Amino acid sequence: MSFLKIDKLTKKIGNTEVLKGIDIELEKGGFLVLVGPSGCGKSTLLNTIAGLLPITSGDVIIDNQVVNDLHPSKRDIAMVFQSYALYPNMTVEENIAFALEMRGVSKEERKTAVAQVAKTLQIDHLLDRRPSQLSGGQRQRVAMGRALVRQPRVFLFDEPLSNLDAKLRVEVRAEIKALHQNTGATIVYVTHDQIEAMTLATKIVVLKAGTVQQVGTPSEIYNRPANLFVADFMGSPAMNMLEGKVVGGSENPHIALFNDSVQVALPEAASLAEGKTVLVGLRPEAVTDASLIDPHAGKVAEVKAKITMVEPTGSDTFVAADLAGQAFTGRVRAELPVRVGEEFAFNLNLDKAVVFDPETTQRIG
Amino acid sequence: MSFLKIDKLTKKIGNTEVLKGIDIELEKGGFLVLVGPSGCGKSTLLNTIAGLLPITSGDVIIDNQVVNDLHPSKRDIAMVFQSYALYPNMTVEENIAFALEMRGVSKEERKTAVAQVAKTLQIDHLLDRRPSQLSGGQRQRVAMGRALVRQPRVFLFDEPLSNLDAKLRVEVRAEIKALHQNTGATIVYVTHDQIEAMTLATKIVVLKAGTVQQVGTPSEIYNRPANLFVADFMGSPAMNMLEGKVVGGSENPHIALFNDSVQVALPEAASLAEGKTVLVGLRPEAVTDASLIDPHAGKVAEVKAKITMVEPTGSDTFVAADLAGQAFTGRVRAELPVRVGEEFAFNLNLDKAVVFDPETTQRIG
Amino acid sequence: MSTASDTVSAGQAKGARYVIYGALIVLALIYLLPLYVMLTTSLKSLGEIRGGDMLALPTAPSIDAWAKAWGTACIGVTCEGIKGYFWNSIKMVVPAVLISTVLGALNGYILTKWRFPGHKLIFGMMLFACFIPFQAVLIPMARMLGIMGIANTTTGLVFVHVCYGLGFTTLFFRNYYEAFPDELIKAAMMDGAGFFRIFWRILLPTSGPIIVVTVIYQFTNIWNDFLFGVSFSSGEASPMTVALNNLVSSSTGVKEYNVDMAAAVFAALPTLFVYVVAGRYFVRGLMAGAVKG
Amino acid sequence: EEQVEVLHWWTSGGEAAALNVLKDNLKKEGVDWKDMPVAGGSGVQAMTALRARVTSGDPPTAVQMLGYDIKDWAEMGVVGNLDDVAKEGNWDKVIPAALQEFSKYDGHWIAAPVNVHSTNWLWINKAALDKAGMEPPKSMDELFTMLDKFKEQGITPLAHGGQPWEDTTLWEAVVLSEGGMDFYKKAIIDLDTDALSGDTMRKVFDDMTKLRGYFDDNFSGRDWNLASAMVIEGKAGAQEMGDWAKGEFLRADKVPGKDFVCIRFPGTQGSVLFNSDQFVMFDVGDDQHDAQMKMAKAVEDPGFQVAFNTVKGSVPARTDVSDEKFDDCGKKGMKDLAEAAESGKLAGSLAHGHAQPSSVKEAIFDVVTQHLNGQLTTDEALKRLPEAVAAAQ
Amino acid sequence: MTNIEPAPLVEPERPGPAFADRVRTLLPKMVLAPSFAITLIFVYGFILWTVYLSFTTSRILPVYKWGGFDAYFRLWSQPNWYVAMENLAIFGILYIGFCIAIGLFLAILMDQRIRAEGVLRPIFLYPMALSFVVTGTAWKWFLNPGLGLENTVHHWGFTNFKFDWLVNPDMAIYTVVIAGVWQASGFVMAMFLAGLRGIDGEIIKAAQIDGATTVATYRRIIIPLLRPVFLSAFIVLAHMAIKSYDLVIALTGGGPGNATELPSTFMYSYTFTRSQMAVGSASAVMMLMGITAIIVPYLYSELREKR
Ligand SMILES: Nc1ncnc2c1ncn2[C@@H]1O[C@H](COP(=O)(O)OP(=O)(O)OP(=O)(O)O)[C@@H](O)[C@H]1O
Ligand SMILES: Nc1ncnc2c1ncn2[C@@H]1O[C@H](COP(=O)(O)OP(=O)(O)OP(=O)(O)O)[C@@H](O)[C@H]1O
Ligand SMILES: [Mg+2]
Ligand SMILES: [Mg+2]
Repeated sequence: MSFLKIDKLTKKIGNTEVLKGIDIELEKGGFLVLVGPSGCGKSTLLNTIAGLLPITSGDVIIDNQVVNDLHPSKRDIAMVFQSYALYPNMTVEENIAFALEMRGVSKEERKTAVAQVAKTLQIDHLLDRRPSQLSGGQRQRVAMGRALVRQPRVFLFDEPLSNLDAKLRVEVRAEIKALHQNTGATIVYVTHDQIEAMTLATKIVVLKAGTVQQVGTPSEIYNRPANLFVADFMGSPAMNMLEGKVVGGSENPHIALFNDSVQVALPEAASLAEGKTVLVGLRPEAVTDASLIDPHAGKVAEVKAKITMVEPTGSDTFVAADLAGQAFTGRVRAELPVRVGEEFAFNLNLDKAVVFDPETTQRIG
Repeated sequence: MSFLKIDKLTKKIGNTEVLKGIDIELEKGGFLVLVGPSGCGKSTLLNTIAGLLPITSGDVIIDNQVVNDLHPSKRDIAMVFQSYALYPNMTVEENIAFALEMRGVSKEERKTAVAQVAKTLQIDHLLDRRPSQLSGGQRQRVAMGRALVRQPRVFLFDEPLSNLDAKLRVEVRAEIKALHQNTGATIVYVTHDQIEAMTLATKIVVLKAGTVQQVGTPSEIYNRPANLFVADFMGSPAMNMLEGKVVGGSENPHIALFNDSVQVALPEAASLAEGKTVLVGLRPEAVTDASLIDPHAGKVAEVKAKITMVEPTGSDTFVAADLAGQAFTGRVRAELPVRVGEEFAFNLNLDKAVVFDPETTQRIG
Repeated sequence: MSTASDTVSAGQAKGARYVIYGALIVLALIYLLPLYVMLTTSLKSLGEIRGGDMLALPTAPSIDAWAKAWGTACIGVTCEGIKGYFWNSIKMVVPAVLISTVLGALNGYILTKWRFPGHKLIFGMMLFACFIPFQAVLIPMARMLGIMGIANTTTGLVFVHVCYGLGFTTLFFRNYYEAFPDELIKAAMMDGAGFFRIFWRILLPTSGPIIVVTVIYQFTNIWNDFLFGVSFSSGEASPMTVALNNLVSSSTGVKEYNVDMAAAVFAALPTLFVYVVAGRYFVRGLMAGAVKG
Repeated sequence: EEQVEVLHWWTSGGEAAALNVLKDNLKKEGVDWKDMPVAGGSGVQAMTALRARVTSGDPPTAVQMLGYDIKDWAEMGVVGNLDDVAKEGNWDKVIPAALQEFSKYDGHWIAAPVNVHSTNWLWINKAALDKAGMEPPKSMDELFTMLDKFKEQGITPLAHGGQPWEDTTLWEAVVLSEGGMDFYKKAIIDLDTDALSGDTMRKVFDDMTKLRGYFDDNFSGRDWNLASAMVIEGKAGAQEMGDWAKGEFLRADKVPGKDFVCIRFPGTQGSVLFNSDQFVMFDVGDDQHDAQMKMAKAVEDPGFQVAFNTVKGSVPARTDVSDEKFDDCGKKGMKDLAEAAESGKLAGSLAHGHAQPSSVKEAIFDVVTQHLNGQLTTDEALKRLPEAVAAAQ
Repeated sequence: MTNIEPAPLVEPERPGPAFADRVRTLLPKMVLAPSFAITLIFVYGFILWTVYLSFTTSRILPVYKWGGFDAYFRLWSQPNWYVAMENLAIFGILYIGFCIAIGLFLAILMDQRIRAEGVLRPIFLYPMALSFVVTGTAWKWFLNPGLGLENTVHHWGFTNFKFDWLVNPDMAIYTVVIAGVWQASGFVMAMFLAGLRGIDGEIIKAAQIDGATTVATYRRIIIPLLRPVFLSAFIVLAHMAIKSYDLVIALTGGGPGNATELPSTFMYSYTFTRSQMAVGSASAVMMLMGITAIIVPYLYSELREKR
């Protein structure tokens, strides 16, 4: 049974509907990641869960209790803000202890609780400093400590890593993951970083303009995006979208790519009219060289295409190519000597192909 | 012959030496990327090249002309700032035309020039807006337009993409790359994003605390980092550093990893004392599963290790493991069913191993 | 399930808001009292003023006092009201505010964007000038004005106000420009703009809020100044405040309170106007840096 | 085009009207009048403005001034010389010696006196007096009796404006009443320490305390003309004030002897404390000298003297002016002045700067005012008075 | 990519800074110079001049005859000076205290998303716009027992009501405080309002989630965050308190007696009406020293912290 339930939630700010009927459920101990482009309403949703913004209609239910009218402080929720929102006038210790103090916890108990949390987060040597004397990563940990010390029912994180540099981000991400695994906390987490979403979540919700696009596990979202928006939004470089046509009549119905030089099977349980144009999605890592193609892949096609751009990242090389008027990007082994203008034989892992209806933008099958 | 030459450049701000004798050369049409941790002096170096900061000693030479004392506007250099530094009170068109106006270019000519640049950058429909009405990516393009319109001898970019979100970053990166390829411009570019550095540069300079750590092509920097700092700094997740020992006497001198269960060849032209401890660097993508190992690799070792953490990113899965007290991270195929606690057989591509002396931190051989 | 006491009930929130509005309205009325007294008194007849309740509304409001204050009240041997002095003040305030604002803006610009060793000391010294009691500089200032040949002229008054307004205007602009990104200056420099062009084309157009604060501050201070006005001007060239003083504190004769009050309201009109119209920008401008003051 | 610039604080309607006579007279002679009024606090602001003008090297042509201020300014060497005009107009003869004391410096005429005020007057509401069934009081005791009777009538017995100079105007009248002219001279002109702290002075301060009991509660800071208005309207019984108060009564269409009574302050008949407004001529350039002389001459013109002083309530500065245009109080004033000058019972008023330089004057103001306001006890005041005077010298 | 080319035969040319460039570097200083010169002469020159004057025997006009410390001895033997200083202490503390308290209170109320903010703001601000030459008379009436508040309340029927501070030597200084607070508290409100608007909204949200009540949020988080505004307000008010002159003159003229004398009125009267210019200058020097003691540490810390 779900621990956090958001039921037909709508939120108007002024005259614009920022959230348009959101339905989400999260089991106890789950890690829900909200992703979506800037301005889609992620922070607004988090704020309504926390009670910082009143909701227009619908319900927020925590542990079977409708909390719509409950004051934020009474919801037993902790929140970590993008800017960390540390109290600049207090030391780290006071920052962490503040919530306990407001709840009337005695001084000694506070001290013990803070000490324990600080130890977990390895910030015990910083307790006397003020936020301004901390580095970005340290601030982030203090903000987390402030949430942790309360042992709340639900944690909310609003893009906690976006202010950190790449190296630190990897570290802190691992810390958050460990926190979740060790404490079994229920977490709602906002980010627009795909890697963060994929590595942390047990469940991902993709939002766009105040509506839910897809709810699913990271692998569902990544491998079976519900629509073109989700497909395009998750993954960098983005999923290739190849135009195909349904051909083959009733004997051999399939999707023809690149003038039928590649044949993709029709999705199961889908009946598509002959001649219909569809979009076939293939991630760059499914468009690769012979040595990297999944040996267990059921259906692999080889196409030769002219390379238009090469982007070596060190660990891999992204290769953009053009075939039959369609541009796509593949990911090939970094060691391969690829050059712009050459022909290259791409191996396509067609097992991974997903098919979309360009009219409805929905996935087919 | 070098087009831009920085010769024994030092720069003191107050009493601290921010740049400590920088020597860099860049040929005409080259794309130099400066990387380094925050505060290492990247922006300072860029500013001295632009003439925005006076230099303490040394020379900046552009096209055989010492420009040390030349006013910024006379150096024929354009700069794109991290914050874009668009003039908030001017429209996009005025922003782009400003430099031309200052140079006394007539109104019609300005209009033509701006129109052309705007078209290239696909911002022609935005010309009447003010910067505050633009999205991040659009601002970035305007900033670039402002630099482009002048057709300067050298472009300087100071972390131009760091304010953009992941999706947009990929796009604009490609645009900058195209700009470089199409115009043959000479570019100096600051970033702390590894991917950006790797994909854009013809030459990378790694800075640390005002000194140059390594100068080289992207692949040199990535594959043959000059020292531990460079090795650790470039690449995410970072290069694994495995502790090894020089063993085998004079008959079979090699480096023993994981209690000699893996043997790494001594670097050429290096004579190492028997028993010396060294660090063997292996990038995560060289620590992988059997299906992904480079079939052309000369020397591959297999080790079994217990998985301590799994991070699926969708396109790959990073697996942290522990063997003989040494932690390392491998990158395996996303489809593989790996679980924390299990044993996994990692394939190590030892061709890719680089060896460092832990005392000097320099690469050996 | 939630208990009633746990919720922020709509009723409670509303109650709190009533209290807030109530407190604000009561305070606003208190703050308005002096203005109210001035206005109502100016509309009353002398008899009503002497006999009655200060706070009562006028029984038969009349604007005779206003007409008299503006056009026919005697100040010294001339009986032409305060209208001439009103323009005197305008003639003094406008240039003084303009010059001190422009200089302050330039100083702030230099002290933040063209720093040189010792800029802090110079700024500190200019700032300290804000705190000097004006009575202490009257005599030497008179001498200097005499030497410069602008004693007893509007030019002289403008000069004096510029001198002692510089500290404040510099402070306001410095704090504002402090937060202005250096990159913009650098970008403009690379684009080939010089010192003045950067100021004129880049900084000034974005200085709206702080210009408002500075102009309001300077305008009120200069308009309301009495000490410099009475010392460095004379007769029919006097600013409004001096004329008002001559009207209000004349030593003998029946005190025409309604005329005095009407004149006082006239004297207050421009500053009131400025505050009411630009009040919103005032807070915004303060936010933009002047608060650090 | 000749022009005089005149700094003065006669800004109220009546005074300005009187000055207009002078302005018009000068106009006839082809001299323009540039007005520089600075109202307030009996010339405090005006003196500040004057300092600024003089230091800037651009003094006004003529400045309204009182008593010792004239000497102080003369000492600075910034005033002009009127000897020629004075000789022509025979000023040495027609202007009383007591005034010449201030109009001349180092034997040269520097100022043209406009008027002579005397300060030891008491103004009584006739109706209240009649109701009390009394003759005007002749001594302090009678004064207190009268005030007691007023109190019974339910009016404010003594109207008073609580500004330092008003307090001291009252105080100096009491000094003169209690000690006579000799004591006044000893204490206030010679600043004799014994006189300033002796028994007579104690009596003076006791009287002040007593008088204060007859004020209403709101006297503090009140302008003198508002106090006069109280007497005029019958809200108060009497007021001690200089002869300029008469102007207020006249302007309210009150008739001397019928609606109000003017007497010398009880116990001071025969003595006169005077002050005199004078136009001090400053050392201006030669190009303005001629206009300046014309103005000096115009000030001493008998016609102007009558016109001005009948309005102002004071008496002419020249002794050779007929009193026929003056009312009863004016006539009495002129007579008293002449007598006092004769008998040597004419002395400068302290409160109006004709007895001491402003530093001493203000020092005495401090003590008198603080005592009247209850900040000092009589004992303290007696101790403080000589100290303050000494410190100010 | 590197083409192999012969090394350049000519040394790169090294132009010295051109004349135009030198002008360019000097230009900012040249523009600042007039302002700085004005400050030097008309502020610091005059301060020195005042200091010098305090060591002379000047009375009605400046004279340059050396008088030693005589003026200072006279100054410190004036009971008035002590009254002035005591009054400044009372006035200063109450004025600053109440202005800040009321200003902050108003700002907090105004910050509760008040609908009528646009109407209320100028009401609280307008007193700052009016000179006491203008409002002095109204205030004098208002506080005068015979005409003002007391009288009005009597009219309402409460004949026992007494409010005679203006004419009561012990209380008069407090009326000066009232009028002063009325004038300046709106300005302080604007400063605090600006400060409040500048606080990061997320911090307040964080406090709410941490369970802080509205009162606790203000007491523990917001008000401590306004510390710089407090400091600015203090400095602005302190200098206004020290400079206050119009206020006293318009309201009480320093009376009753000398009960509301302040150093500024003291200085003015000794310099201009009592013809003791040296003593007046000495008091000005003392005032300047007082101001220096407050301002210089502030300036020092302000300018050192920031770059
Ligand atoms: N106070 C407000 N008034 C009006 N519109 C608002 C307000 N707050 C938010 N919005 C609008 O609501 C929408 C959702 O905003 P929200 O902050 O939730 O976006 P977000 O998904 O968190 O974006 P980001 O990734 O940039 O943080 C935006 O379009 C925004 O413009
Ligand atoms: N005006 C200054 N005064 C003193 N130190 C300065 C100044 N400007 C820069 N520094 C110091 O110089 C060093 C280099 O700064 P710089 O801005 O060049 O770093 P960076 O490499 O660009 O860092 P980032 O990646 O954060 O932009 C830093 O340690 C910084 O503290
Ligand atoms: Mg957000
Ligand atoms: Mg930088």
